[in-house]
Amino acid sequence: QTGSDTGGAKSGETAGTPGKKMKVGVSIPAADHGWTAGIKYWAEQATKQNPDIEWVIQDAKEPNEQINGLENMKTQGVDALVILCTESAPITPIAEKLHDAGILIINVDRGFTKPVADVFIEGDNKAFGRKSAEFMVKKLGGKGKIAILEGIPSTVNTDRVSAAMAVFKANPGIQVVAQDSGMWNREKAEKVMQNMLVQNPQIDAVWASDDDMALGVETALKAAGRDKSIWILGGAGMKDIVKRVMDKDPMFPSDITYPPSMIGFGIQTAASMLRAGKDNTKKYTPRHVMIDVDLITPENAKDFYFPDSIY
Amino acid sequence: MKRTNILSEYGALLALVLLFIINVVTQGANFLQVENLRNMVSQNAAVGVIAVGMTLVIIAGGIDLSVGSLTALCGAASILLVNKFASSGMSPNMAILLSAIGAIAIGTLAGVINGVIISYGRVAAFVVTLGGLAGFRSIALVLGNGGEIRSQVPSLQDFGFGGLAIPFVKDRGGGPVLFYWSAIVFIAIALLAGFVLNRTRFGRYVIAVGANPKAAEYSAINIQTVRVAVYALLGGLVGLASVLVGAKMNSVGTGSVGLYYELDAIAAVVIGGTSLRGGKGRIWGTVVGVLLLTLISNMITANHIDTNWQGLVRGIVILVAVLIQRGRKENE
Amino acid sequence: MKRTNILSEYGALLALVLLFIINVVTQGANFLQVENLRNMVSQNAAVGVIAVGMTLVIIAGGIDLSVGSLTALCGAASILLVNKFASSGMSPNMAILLSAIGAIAIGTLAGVINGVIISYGRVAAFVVTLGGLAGFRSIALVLGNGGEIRSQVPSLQDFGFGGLAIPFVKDRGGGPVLFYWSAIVFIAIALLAGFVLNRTRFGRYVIAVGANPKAAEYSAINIQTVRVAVYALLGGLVGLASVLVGAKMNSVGTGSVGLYYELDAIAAVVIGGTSLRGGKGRIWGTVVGVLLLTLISNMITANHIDTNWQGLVRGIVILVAVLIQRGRKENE
Amino acid sequence: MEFPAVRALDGVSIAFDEGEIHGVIGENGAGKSTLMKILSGVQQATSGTVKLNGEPIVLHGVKDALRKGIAMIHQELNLVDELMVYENIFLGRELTKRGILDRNKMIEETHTYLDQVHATFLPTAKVADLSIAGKQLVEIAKAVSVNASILIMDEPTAVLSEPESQSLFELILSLKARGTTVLYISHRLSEVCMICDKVTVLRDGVWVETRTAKDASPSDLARSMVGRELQDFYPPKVFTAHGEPVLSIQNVGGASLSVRQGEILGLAGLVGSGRTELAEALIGTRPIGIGKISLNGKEIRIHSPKDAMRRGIAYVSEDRKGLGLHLTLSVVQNVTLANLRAYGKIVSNLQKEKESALSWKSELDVRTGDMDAAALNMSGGNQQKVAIAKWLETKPRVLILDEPTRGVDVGAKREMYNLILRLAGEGMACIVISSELPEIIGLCHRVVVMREGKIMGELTSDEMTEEAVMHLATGVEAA
Ligand SMILES: Nc1ncnc2c1ncn2[C@@H]1O[C@H](COP(=O)(O)OP(=O)(O)OP(=O)(O)O)[C@@H](O)[C@H]1O
Ligand SMILES: Nc1ncnc2c1ncn2[C@@H]1O[C@H](COP(=O)(O)OP(=O)(O)OP(=O)(O)O)[C@@H](O)[C@H]1O
Ligand SMILES: [Mg+2]
Ligand SMILES: [Mg+2]
Repeated sequence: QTGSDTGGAKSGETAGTPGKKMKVGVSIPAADHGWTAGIKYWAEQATKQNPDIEWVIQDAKEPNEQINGLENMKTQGVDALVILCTESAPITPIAEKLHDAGILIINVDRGFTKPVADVFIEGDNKAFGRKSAEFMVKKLGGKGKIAILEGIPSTVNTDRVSAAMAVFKANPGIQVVAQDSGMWNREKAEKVMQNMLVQNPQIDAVWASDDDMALGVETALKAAGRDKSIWILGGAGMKDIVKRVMDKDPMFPSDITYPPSMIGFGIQTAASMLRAGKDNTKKYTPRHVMIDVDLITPENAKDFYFPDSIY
Repeated sequence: MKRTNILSEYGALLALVLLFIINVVTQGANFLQVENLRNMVSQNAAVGVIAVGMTLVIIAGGIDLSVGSLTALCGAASILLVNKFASSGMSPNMAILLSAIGAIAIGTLAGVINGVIISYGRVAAFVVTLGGLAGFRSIALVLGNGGEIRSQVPSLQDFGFGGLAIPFVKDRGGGPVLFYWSAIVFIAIALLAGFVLNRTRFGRYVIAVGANPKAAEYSAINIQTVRVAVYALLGGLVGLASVLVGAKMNSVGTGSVGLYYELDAIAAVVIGGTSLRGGKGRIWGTVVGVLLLTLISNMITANHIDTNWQGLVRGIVILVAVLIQRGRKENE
Repeated sequence: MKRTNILSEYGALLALVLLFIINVVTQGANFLQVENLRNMVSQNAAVGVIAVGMTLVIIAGGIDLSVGSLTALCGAASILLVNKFASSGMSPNMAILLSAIGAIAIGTLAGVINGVIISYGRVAAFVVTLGGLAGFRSIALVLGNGGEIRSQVPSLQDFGFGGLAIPFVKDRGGGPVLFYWSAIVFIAIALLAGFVLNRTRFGRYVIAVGANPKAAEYSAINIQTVRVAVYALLGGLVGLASVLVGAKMNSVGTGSVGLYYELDAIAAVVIGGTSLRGGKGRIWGTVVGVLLLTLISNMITANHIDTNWQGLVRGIVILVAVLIQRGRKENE
Repeated sequence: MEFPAVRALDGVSIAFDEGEIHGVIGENGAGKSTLMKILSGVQQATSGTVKLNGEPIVLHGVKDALRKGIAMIHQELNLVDELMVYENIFLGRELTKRGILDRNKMIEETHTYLDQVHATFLPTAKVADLSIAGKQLVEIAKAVSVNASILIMDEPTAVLSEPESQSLFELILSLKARGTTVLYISHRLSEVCMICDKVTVLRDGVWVETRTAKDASPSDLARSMVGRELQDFYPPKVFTAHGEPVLSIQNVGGASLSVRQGEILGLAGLVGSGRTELAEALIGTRPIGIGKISLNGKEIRIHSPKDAMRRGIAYVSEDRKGLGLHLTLSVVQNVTLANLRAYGKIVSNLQKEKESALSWKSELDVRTGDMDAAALNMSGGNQQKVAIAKWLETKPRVLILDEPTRGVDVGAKREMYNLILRLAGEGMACIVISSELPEIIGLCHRVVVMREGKIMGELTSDEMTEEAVMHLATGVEAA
């Protein structure tokens, strides 16, 4: 019986009623590499800016842990949830149930496999792969030897890599001489690159698909004294890399944005929708917002440079 | 020199009760919602089922680090199977049933492989299953080529979130609160395993092999067979667990599902008072261990503990839980 | 019933040689480059240093799952310290030295804590250090606020990639090929540990405690002290390793550094022929184990093995490496 | 039968007749256990055949041997400490009802088996809580419960005291009456003469002779064992005791006693009479409660064997396998372990270790090929010698020997007695815990008898008779 009572008091329907402090859950993947750490950082920033709401931030190493966290948040009586999936499909069913239970669902970056989110703020990993690859092909003038560093085997990685490979395949001049996983980890990337370097006398560029790995690659190049002849394309807009692009560092001619700050936008959206009463705001809030991935160039770099961010 | 007192016997239970009380105090009504208590039992049902099997393996003097990866492998297989069966015009329920059997079979097979290499190959269980940890995950990734495998059978998810309605209780949405099948399976498996361990000949052999293989051998027990059997059993349970996970997620992320299950399962077993030296242990303790782990996560969410600090809290609570049981010399 | 043959003694070495030959065949000249061989030794120097310490802990009948997280913690601390010292106008080298000492001290302290809880608290090492695995990482995350801690002392990285020039050898860039300090530290530590284990009284006690704690106690050995000592030693080595990592990266990602080190280290130890039952083991074997693991990754990169398949390859090679050594009953 | 470096058995052929009690004797390392392990399927012979009722048979493992009706009580205990007595006795052949263990029936039957061996503990007692002797009784009960047609006993009485031994003999005779063939290994030659029909003597793995036991005297057997004349068994007592008590204890667990320099004090009692517990209290592995321990008049507190050793108190445990030795360590390492500091504060001088180990080898006549081989490859008796050497290494002022000659052959026993006497002569105080009365009486200057942890009385050398000791130990007039 207790269940339904307290439930009534906090249920989604009565959300927005003045005086009653609202509760929002933020569910994100655990910070096991730079980008996810950035997610956490921006989540904290954004929640701090909305003190009128009670925030619950929960990270998860794997889907089951995330599902459990979401279930717990429901019993905590949250009015809305901002979810960045560890994996899309596994989280979809629970998200659907929570949505049915009247909780406002904001889905960030990795989309559910069913349209169960009230607002979906999508990051486009395929575009990430495609655009970065296209830039690399262009910069190499359609021909050259490249090395590829993949991330932790996962949907995100698969989307990025396969999209990029498609582009490279379409350009016969481009020759992939080495490909291995750097686990989105600087240290691992450095080791892998070290091996690639001794195994390949000729490499023109490295497609690193993530800025953590890009830095690892750089370390390896420097150590092997080949930092002059090889340039790197990372990804996700880590502040250090953006700075290097801004400073016209030949090693980092460009970078691809995949801003972890998108979680902040999701959080802000949830906050403002709840304040105005979600059922009203739903009418004019777009259900699907696509966050474009941009090519960072020395010209536009300053717009993407946040020195005080941890990422 | 032995000192077996109530604490060393029921310390884990005490820890659970304490944590429960703490939660009641800090969360109040929220925590006592039937729905929340239901979640306590069901949330780690999969890990629970695995932990029960792990208990037998550990009592027999072994260990298995491959269960997490095997969950992903069996899970991937079960989803592929259920899709295949369904697309071949089989009734959804039939397809689910058969795919479940398939997953369990694959798990058992993997367990047998582990067991054979360990007992006949005479290789330390830790390494063999460490190989499995890497290998099984890899096969799963290949099956799902690095990504997730989605079920085309919607009713699979209905099973995942289906169960028996708890009488007189409604959830926030006003719907019935279901006691999930996963929880029921977990409880059933635990009871069964407890029975096997304490009431059957096989259970007795498991203890003997773990406690003193030589004595067991001199007593005409075929220790090899017993060893293989426990790993096979665990493998089968992992297969079962993978079905529970897959149903709940209506899919399997081959790179992510089952990560760290091995650590959670082993932690639950040891928290429950089963000695890693083998030769003694209790199933109910493992169940308590699983519930304890679930309770910790629940508490962390409820009390807005900063994600950075969560690991510390988790670590300390686990430590305290086992420290309460200190005094059992054999842990030395 | 013991059967100690050449294989069980030098199986690991054999496996290493075999894998080496395979690489020579598949990669040819590339593989035999001095630079590449140099990398073999230095790439896992940090894990190597840890594995050497782990060998002692395992011989003493223990195990430590917290080393990976502890690496992150010590690393984070060392970077914070080096920045602090440097900003306080200390000479870079001095700052680096002091921060290294600080990291080692912290590691040792953590090791002592593990050891005390395990030996005096009489809690299974597996759980205690599982707590550490969660706890230390968490503290590291708090220090780095979940992200990366960067060194403001450029010369730190110079140290990370400094070393002794190997005579008569130039790399592709035409520069000298340096034998990195990290590799030198690794080798030095291994030799030292080998000496301690086989020639010193402490080493003998470590073996005795691992082989039969009770008999050791009855032989007037203070087993508690020995236990604490090995964990402290390992902790200190983890601190040292964290400095090597930090120097190479010139930063420490508190969430990512040291992930899975515990598994790599333990795998190396067991591949090297040290029994997880405790009471016997060899340092040189562990070194071989570490090199074997490095060789595997090198091979995987060289032969463009698909990411998804890598785990399987790794698992199988590890398994084969230990299967070669089978036949030692004590693994039962 | 060959082991690396050792030829344990060499062309031995023996015939065992149905329903006979056949003793097998020989020096430590003669190959008795190895032979029996072959007969019970534990080890496979490298050459030769085993015939059962004339049929040549091959034994694939213990299970097979049991099926063929051959059971064995091993020299070393092989019980599952974590399990209860009844569970151990039925291990491998549990009684079940519809697949479910029939606990009550097994306990019930266990009662009868335990009565046969006159054990005082319950079927539901945890084996870990039993004393060594108690465990031995369980082993015997277990072997009997199989009612095999051939029962092999490898030194079953080594850890038993008189009454248990007696009841064991009754048991053996009743088995014989049932037509069971019993192969009986023992170093207590008087027993052998008493209950065996035939005796086979082995020496260095070679068959020496098989003779009827009736017309043999212990000394005859001893002679053919060692291959030379042994003059009288117990060396003449020289009373070397002098001065004030070195060690004296006041009501430690209700027991008070003291021992003087150069004195050999016997500690007699039945199984479980608390002698080992008392000894363990003296080295700090058991709480001494309200008791007091004083060394040379000064009261001391001992918290660990290390304290005890520093104070010059050494204890050679009765539990050779569990507490006495590190079976996986080499003989050398075992000998020096307790006294390692003497070989270097930090770095240990391996050469010096080896030398002193070798000197002990010759001193105690340890029979083993390789001093660097693991101790577990040595025969039981030789292991015992190593365990003692390990403590003599520490040059203790007080030496406590718990069942010191357990499993030691006659020859070696004599040497050990001589050694103990010599050490006493050099001023060492010795406490000898023994369940072998002749040993107590033959060796000790004074004997203290215990029952249920309390001291029942004390006998001087000339008051010592088996009857007197038993009277105190059991509390009943020996009939
Ligand atoms: N596993 C083994 N490896 C190597 N040598 C062994 C092994 N087992 C026994 N031996 C050797 O075989 C010989 C016979 O041993 P066995 O145990 O049969 O002697 P025993 O007659 O039983 O002596 P005891 O009376 O002391 O028990 C001894 O020299 C012993 O060192
Ligand atoms: N009849 C018995 N058989 C076996 N163990 C017993 C018996 N009675 C008591 N015990 C156990 O043995 C303990 C005392 O045995 P202890 O070893 O100290 O006596 P002991 O005189 O040394 O006899 P033992 O010959 O067994 O060494 C008791 O605390 C109890 O646990
Ligand atoms: Mg013998
Ligand atoms: Mg005793």
